[in-house]
Amino acid sequence: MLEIKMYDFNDEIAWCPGCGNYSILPALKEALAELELKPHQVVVASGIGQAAKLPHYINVNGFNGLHGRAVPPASGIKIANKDLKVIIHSGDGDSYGEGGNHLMHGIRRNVDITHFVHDNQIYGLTKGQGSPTTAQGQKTTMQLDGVRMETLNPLALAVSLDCSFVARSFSGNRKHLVSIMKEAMNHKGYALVDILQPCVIFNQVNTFKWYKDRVYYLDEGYDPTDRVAAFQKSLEWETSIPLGIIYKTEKPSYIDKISYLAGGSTLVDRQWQPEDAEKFMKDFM
Amino acid sequence: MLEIKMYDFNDEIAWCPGCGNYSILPALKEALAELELKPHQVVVASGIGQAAKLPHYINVNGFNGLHGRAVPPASGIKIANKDLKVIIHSGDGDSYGEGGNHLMHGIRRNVDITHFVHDNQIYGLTKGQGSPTTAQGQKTTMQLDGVRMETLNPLALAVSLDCSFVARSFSGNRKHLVSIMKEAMNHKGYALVDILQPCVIFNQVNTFKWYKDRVYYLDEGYDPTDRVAAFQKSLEWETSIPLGIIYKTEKPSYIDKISYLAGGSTLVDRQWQPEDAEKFMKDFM
Amino acid sequence: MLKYNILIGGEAGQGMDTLAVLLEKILKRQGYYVFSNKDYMSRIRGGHNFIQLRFGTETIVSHHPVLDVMIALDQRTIETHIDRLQEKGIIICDDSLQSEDTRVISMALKETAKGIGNIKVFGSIAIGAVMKLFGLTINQVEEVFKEKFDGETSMVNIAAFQKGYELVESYFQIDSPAEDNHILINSNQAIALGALAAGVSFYAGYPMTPATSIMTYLSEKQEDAGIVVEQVEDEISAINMAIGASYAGARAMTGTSGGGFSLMVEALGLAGITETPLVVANIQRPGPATGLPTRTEQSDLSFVLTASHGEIPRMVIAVRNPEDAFYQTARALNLADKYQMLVILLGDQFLSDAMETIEPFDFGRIAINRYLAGKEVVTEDEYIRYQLTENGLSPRIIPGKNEGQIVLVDSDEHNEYGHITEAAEIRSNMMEKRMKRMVYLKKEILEPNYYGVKHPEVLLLGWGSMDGPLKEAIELLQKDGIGAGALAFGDLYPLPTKLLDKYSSSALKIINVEQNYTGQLAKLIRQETGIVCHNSILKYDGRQMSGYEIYLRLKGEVL
Amino acid sequence: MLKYNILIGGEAGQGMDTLAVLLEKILKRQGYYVFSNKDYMSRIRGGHNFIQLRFGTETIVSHHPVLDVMIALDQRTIETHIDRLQEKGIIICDDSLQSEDTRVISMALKETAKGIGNIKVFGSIAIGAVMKLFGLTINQVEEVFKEKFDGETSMVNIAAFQKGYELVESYFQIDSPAEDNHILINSNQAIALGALAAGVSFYAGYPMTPATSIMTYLSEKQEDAGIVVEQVEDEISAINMAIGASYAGARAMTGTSGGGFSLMVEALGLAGITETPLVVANIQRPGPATGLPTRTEQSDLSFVLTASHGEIPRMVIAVRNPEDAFYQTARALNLADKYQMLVILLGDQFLSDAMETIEPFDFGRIAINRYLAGKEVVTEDEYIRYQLTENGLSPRIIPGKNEGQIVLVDSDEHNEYGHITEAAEIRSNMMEKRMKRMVYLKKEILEPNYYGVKHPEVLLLGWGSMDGPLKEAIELLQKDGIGAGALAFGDLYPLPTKLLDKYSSSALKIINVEQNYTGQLAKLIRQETGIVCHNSILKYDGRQMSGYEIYLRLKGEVL
Ligand SMILES: Cc1ncc(C[n+]2csc(CCOP(=O)(O)OP(=O)(O)O)c2C)c(N)n1
Ligand SMILES: Cc1ncc(C[n+]2csc(CCOP(=O)(O)OP(=O)(O)O)c2C)c(N)n1
Ligand code: SF4
Ligand code: SF4
Ligand SMILES: [Mg+2]
Ligand SMILES: [Mg+2]
Repeated sequence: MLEIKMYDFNDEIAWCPGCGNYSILPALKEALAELELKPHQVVVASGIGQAAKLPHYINVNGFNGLHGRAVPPASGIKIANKDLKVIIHSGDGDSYGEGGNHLMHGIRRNVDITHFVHDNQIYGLTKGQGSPTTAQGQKTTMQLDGVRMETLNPLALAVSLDCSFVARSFSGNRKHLVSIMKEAMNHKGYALVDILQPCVIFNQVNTFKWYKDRVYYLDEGYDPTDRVAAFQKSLEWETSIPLGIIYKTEKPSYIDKISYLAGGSTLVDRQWQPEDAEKFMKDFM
Repeated sequence: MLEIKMYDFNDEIAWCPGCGNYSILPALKEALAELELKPHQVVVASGIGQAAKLPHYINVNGFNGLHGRAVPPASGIKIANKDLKVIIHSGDGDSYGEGGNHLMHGIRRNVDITHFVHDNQIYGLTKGQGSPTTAQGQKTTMQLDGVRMETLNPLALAVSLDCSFVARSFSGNRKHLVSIMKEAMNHKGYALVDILQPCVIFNQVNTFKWYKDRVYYLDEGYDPTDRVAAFQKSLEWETSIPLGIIYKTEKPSYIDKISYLAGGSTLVDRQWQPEDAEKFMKDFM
Repeated sequence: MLKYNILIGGEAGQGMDTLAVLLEKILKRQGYYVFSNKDYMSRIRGGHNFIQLRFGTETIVSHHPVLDVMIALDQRTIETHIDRLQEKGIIICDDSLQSEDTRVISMALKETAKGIGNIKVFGSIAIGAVMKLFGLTINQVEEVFKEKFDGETSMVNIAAFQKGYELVESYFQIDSPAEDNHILINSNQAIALGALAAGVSFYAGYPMTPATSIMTYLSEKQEDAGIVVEQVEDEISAINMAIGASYAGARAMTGTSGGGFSLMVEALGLAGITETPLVVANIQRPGPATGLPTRTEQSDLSFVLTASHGEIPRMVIAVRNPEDAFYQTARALNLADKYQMLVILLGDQFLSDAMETIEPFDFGRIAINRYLAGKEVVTEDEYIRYQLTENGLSPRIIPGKNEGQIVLVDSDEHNEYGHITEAAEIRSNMMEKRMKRMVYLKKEILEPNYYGVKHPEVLLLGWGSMDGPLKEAIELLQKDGIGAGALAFGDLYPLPTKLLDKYSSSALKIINVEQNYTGQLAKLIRQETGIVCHNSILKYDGRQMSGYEIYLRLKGEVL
Repeated sequence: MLKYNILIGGEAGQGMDTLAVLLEKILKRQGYYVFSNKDYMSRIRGGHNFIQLRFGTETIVSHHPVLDVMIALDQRTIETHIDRLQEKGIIICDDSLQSEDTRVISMALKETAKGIGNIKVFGSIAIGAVMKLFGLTINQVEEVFKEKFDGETSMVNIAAFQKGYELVESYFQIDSPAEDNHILINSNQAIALGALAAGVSFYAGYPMTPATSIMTYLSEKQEDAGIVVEQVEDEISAINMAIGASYAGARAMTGTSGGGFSLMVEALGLAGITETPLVVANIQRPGPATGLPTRTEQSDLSFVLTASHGEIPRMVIAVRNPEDAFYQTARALNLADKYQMLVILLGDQFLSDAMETIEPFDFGRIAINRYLAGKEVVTEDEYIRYQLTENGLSPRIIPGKNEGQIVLVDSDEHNEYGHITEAAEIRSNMMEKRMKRMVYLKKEILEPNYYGVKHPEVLLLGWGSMDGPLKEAIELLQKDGIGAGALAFGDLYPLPTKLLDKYSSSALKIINVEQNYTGQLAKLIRQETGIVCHNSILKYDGRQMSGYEIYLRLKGEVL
């Protein structure tokens, strides 16, 4: 295990006091330290939002991109340099709303990246509008009479896409969070982890207590490899919310499917001279 | 039943001879005629692709928009004028690829529109690249060594989003197709119908025969209201492909949730004078 | 006339917004003219935010750097702004804060608040003190508090106010105002109200600072107005949904800031080729990319002039202040319908948060003109959506209303019926049909505002939110005896050139004053007229230039 | 020199493409210069498509309207093009087609093909006939057929060819060519090959005509070159993925056509603010919106000059022909790395399908310069991604290579370390840092090609694919004794102005020749230099002007 303070960064943190994000950040550091991943070996990619500010608060490589667009650059980074450990930290709005299409196809692409969603069921940074995971009917700063859209179930969605690793954790249980983070990062392929994260300012419904009262932990008895059972499990909510690995499946990752990449050097280290392309000119002779 | 020739339009059809699209067009006309929907009462919206040319071949209102963007205008049309019957005809690339985010959230919005996807498992118009539904490993004009992306299962996706009506039909069985089309159009809420449609030029794998050999029809015994069972059913493919209504659920549509719209006039017919807004000025007094 | 300038500063979450709303509303109700602007960070708690509030007995159109009073809710406020406090200014703060400055009136705000029964009301004590410093009456105070807070809360706050009022002596001089017959509003609210007045019945959008407040306001009113406001999954959906609704016959609109506008670019072309009326508001903030989300800039002008591949007719209008915002929004909606085309409204963060006292809007001046085809088109014949006509405009009907007639629109090039075509001649005809609007629009465009002397030697050129600051700068220059004038453009494309020709001919120096790096108005003017600006006053740090700042920079850098 | 012009026309799916590929390859291998272009509809079967193929013994840089030979695979081909057939021209078609025209050589193509054993080979009979008409040898014929088809298929086709060759008599005169030492290539292929030569190792894209062929070619080579080509879900993903790969250190690129480019607009700003090297190819087609998917236009210039909200440095280069496309692509990639910025390459459908015989590429002229920081940066200190330096460029390292050093980039405004900042001064510094590149780029830009007399009275201005046609037009004008010249721009932004200043000073008439409606180059030149074009030759029907057409229109409309 590496020293945790290796990941510390002294930038002022712009999250609100009491925000669930404060528990996710040290969990990540702990997980990285336990996995002995050094700062230069890790890239955290994010979009825009409160959660997406995380790359600024940890001493690893960071790519803080556009709102909703964390998955494509993360995929590009991993494809370019498969030796990097690529992680996404972003919000529910960023990941499931603006970025929905990239999530969907990112899962299908199965690049080996770990996607942590700080799911506060609200748009935090823009001051409290409904996000895809805000409960239908919940009143927000924009949806004054309640959200009309049906609530998105991100785990069910991921299972339907046969996402190779699908889990849920809670910012309120560091130990669980660290262990899920480690499992997710160790898993080969696209891993989606939805992290319940109270927003103390804009979501007065899904509070720490609300989550605390409802979450329970999946135990050994649960088989995360059965896709249909996983789908059924993913539908639980409202009164009892399962935490843990909902679904897991082993299959070749994107890079595994490209033999010369899997077996060879990274794209970044590829040796190539202009003259190496000369052979292709024969197509035009 | 209205006369079918009411829907005929004499524009030259630009589809290839033998294309599955030729069976879908008359099925739609038949379904509309049986539902006694007159041309001016119907709007067909589409994106861009071979399938998306359909609005040009039928005498109803048509909105042939941008690639991947059929769902938003269709939703806008229905919200503006709830008296119109709004239908989408578009391709698998258009609906599931470029348009994936709109499909996902369109389903959550549950506006009362019927979305027919001409699923030829390929990009037809742009000459044969892999689409989200092209089988993993299949060779295409772009993926010369086979598609690397995992195959999208649109029905599983829709079920995971609790889409209010999810069905599959086949261009090769007119009767089935007409009856599913009618049920889908009669259903209140977002209805997604994936229609298997052979592309005789660019998809040499999923041919008419390939489909014909595999499809079977869901019968009375199947209960489409059980979501988990529907999910399981949606996973069947490869050797046997179920046709029919996979999933169905009754719930308020988007417009139902807006009482003054559900109970009142359409937005298009709203009576309003500038002076009616004067009362809002008091907020600034 | 005396104008005073109050700054309220502290961390996000300390309630400055509420204090400012209370204070500016009371002042406004008492009959004063008010102008306030906001400077805030992209975070919800902590950091440093402030509001500047100017008031006086005549119209105020710009903020001002020199402060008379500062309400400091934290130490950082004092440190950050003390240099701007005038010699005889006053700082009001809690006695827990530290300062040696003699201008500080350190009060036991929090202790006193606790005594009153709620520590949260300490700000109201400060407001009470400020009102007293200016020797203002307590007229309207109760009313405003009661409107803002529920019963009990309002009572405690009023008590706190009174306490503050008692704790200090009056200090500044101010004329008594005329009676209040104004509204106090910012430009985003005015855009929203303009849209409501002009009959917008569908608005689709995605939250993005500083455009969100347009949507929030409309959303609040949706039931009351019988309209639908839809928050969608992304900006691409927003614009396409609005286009769909507009095609169907609703008056539809969307709005966003630069990043969202970038995502809407493809669909601008869709509105163009389908000839669907559409108004898109782009409330600018500093780019590129995410940039500075809560700050101001005017850097999307060059972009929106040609945004979208291919060529479409478009009109670009910048709003200049809340009054302009209201009437221009209504006008934009009518022009979009009249010419079946895209109209882009440009605002910016400064305007979106700047509150100004202005004349109440005259709703009688607004007309809702839809220009839909009347019954002459409703025949038994087929309807021809893109019929070629003299002026390029085809009679427009909406789908579903006329039995036997259908409306077909297409993003591909099409023939008169809306069917895909690849014929060269039809293509050329259709391009000409669409682009002809640019000629007709030349007759619609409004000349810029002009401030200054008849034959200016120094001519300032600006647009949008530079209007107020330019006006104030010209007044200051004139006091110095400089023969200056300023043109503040609202309509930008097509570019109105009459006043520009007129005033530029006498000017020895033409200077563009813009809140961007590349001098985008100057580029546009050069492209359209060949007139070259000799100097530029540009700013791109996310903070709006005030009239006074323009004046100082002009004298320092140019004159 | 004699040049001949052959048209092959028919329905989509009738195999014109294959015929053209065979014929042009044979001619090229025999040593002729070839220039062919495609005119096709956005459909897979049916409709009307054609290919025009010019050949001769000297360089050919434009297509030409007057036809010498037509191979008509259907009736519509004859009807559509017969007016363009020269008096002594020849039409070759199956005897099932109808025409009274004396120039028709009606042959039993299909019957004969059936006789040979496969009706599909009827086109090869036609090719044989055409070769004979020109008195060409059958040199290279077998080789080319064998490369194109598998064993047996090639034999039947060769037999068919021979049959056709026997069936007619030679008719036209043609010089014998020099030995073949050329390549035959279009500009999209050249862009792809340029990218390969310059070391692109990651390309992300989404299919869109006419850009798809760049990606298809790269995709074909991916294993051989050890690169990754990824077809993504949409264009937004394409550009963001490329930016991610570039940040990580791969040389990355993306390409699309106008509609896809519109979707990429937001991310252009991301490349700008993160200072990530990026080359984006926009292969233009007629807009707006879906427009005319398979046709040509140059209507995205104005758009790409300012695409994206806010302000970023950018370079815009139009490719002019396949040779230019190859070298400019490599140059664009190096410049993107050198200045850590965005370079936009503009192509168009005409170029993407026009095959031209050119000198083989000199791979020795290509260098791969990545400008990554060397070990001077690799210290034990923290790495400072956005270190402020004299020239605005910060030493760039890539993530993962140096223990103890991390690379942080941000789409928000940031400080030198890449951390979000809202500080006014840092913001201004960062804007200046980024925009400074525009000054340095002025030293990099290449002047336009110039064709014509030393002191032109008539100066034509064009860009990109107008290069060849302009060159040919100037030759024609000079034959008429008109003192004409033409500047064909490749680099467009920053705009090179030396030759423009030089030649425009003597010119009595300056005329922009563009494939768009609004005269986008003329606008840019006006904006940047104040030089005003007196006339315009514009075309926007989706069909490329040939040199001859420019010549005719100039004489008809302008001179
Ligand atoms: C294209 C674009 N649209 C909108 C925004 C404004 N925006 C920034 S963050 C955000 C929502 C963030 O919500 P979420 O991802 O849930 O993050 P949270 O703040 O809740 O952690 C929005 C709408 C933007 N930056 N860019
Ligand atoms: C923004 C944009 N990107 C790409 C394209 C090119 N394009 C047109 S249709 C199409 C794919 C169509 O596939 P699908 O939806 O499956 O329809 P099909 O032709 O198979 O019926 C693509 C990629 C486009 N028109 N616009
Ligand atoms: S607004 Fe909510 S999510 Fe954002 S930092 Fe504050 S508490 Fe956390
Ligand atoms: S390419 Fe395929 S899908 Fe398109 S029209 Fe032809 S057969 Fe049908
Ligand atoms: Mg959130
Ligand atoms: Mg398809």
